[in-house]
Amino acid sequence: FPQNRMCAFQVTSQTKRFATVGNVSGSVQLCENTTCCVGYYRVIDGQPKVDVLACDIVEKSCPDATCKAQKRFNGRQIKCVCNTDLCNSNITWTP
Amino acid sequence: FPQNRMCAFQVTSQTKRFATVGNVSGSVQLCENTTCCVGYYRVIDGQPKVDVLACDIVEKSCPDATCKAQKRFNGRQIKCVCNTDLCNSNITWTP
Amino acid sequence: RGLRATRAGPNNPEGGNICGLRSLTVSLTKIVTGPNTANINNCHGSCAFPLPSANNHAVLLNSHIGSGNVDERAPCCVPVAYEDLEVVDFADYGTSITIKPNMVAKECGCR
Amino acid sequence: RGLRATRAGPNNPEGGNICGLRSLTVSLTKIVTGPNTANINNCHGSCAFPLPSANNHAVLLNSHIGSGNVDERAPCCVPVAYEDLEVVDFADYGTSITIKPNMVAKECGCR
Repeated sequence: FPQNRMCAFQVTSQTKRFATVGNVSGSVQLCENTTCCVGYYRVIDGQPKVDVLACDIVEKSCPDATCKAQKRFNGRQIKCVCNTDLCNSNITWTP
Repeated sequence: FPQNRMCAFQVTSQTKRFATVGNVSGSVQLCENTTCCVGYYRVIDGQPKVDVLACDIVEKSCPDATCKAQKRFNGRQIKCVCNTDLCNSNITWTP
Repeated sequence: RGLRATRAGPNNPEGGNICGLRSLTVSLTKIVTGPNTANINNCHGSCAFPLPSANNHAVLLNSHIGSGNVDERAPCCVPVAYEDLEVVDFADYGTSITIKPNMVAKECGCR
Repeated sequence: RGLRATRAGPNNPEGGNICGLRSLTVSLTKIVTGPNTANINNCHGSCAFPLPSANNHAVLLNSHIGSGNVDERAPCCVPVAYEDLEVVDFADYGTSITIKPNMVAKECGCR
């Protein structure tokens, strides 16, 4: 039978909602209803700083196996979405 | 000072709301907020039967001094609206 | 919180033509006993940017159409809040007095 | 109680063109972090008699226009019920997850 997706896990106080969509064990989350992992980062002084690593809630679609950066809000935020176990541990990013 | 309008008063159990818009004394009502009297009749076997005689609530406009019949619902109901004391005691009606 | 949408204001020169409430008196004699007429108002005016009283769906729709998707139905200026009207009516048992809901437009918006 | 208005039904041959919900996927990348796109739906179709999902104001308005007052704004097919959408957003303190209200059209009507 198909195993559940495993994603790297880390949240902020504003994004605790991500902890509710899969069992969390340390820095790993086992997803209940998605095959997508996500990463959301703030960009501070040109460097990405992790806000969220978790199972996906809102993205719904994740065609890529690795986590490729998509810039948002004029580059002040980046996100990535991917579809393999722990794929959100590393973000593919070009400043 | 201007006196309140006096209207003939009679209601059915479905139209008790008319009793709330002016003091009722027997078959006469003293209107609180209107200068219009109204009459609403059912037409049964060609004869008008009074449902309501009272101070006006919904009509708002009453250009005539006497209560002239206006047919409604294919002549099964008639109404009249007028602007003098007790003018709704008599309806001017042509079958 | 709503999406960003600049509102028409005193400094908006197009304020005269944007979506808003206008008086409209209609005859009620075919549907109720009284009153004979009522002012039910109507909404008129443009729903181009900046959208007055738009909600998130209308802002997204307007932006989508602005990106060249001109076949979509554009936001339309319609009533978004109503008042009831007390009327005299006629039922099997004779004359009645009732409250008809959503009879009078009270506020307009782009939807 | 509503005013009398015949509804479109299985026996109404114009049922294919009357006001109703249609799927519409739009890009959200300019306004939120995620999702990139969403199906927000849109309302399309005729609001001629018989008016689908009309309220008392729209029935009166349609009747008034039908009596020859063609300068009035006619009833328009618009969303009358919405669903919210959960999105990821960006605030001063960083990433947030929020519920945006009235993002997805759920039901259409003539207004």
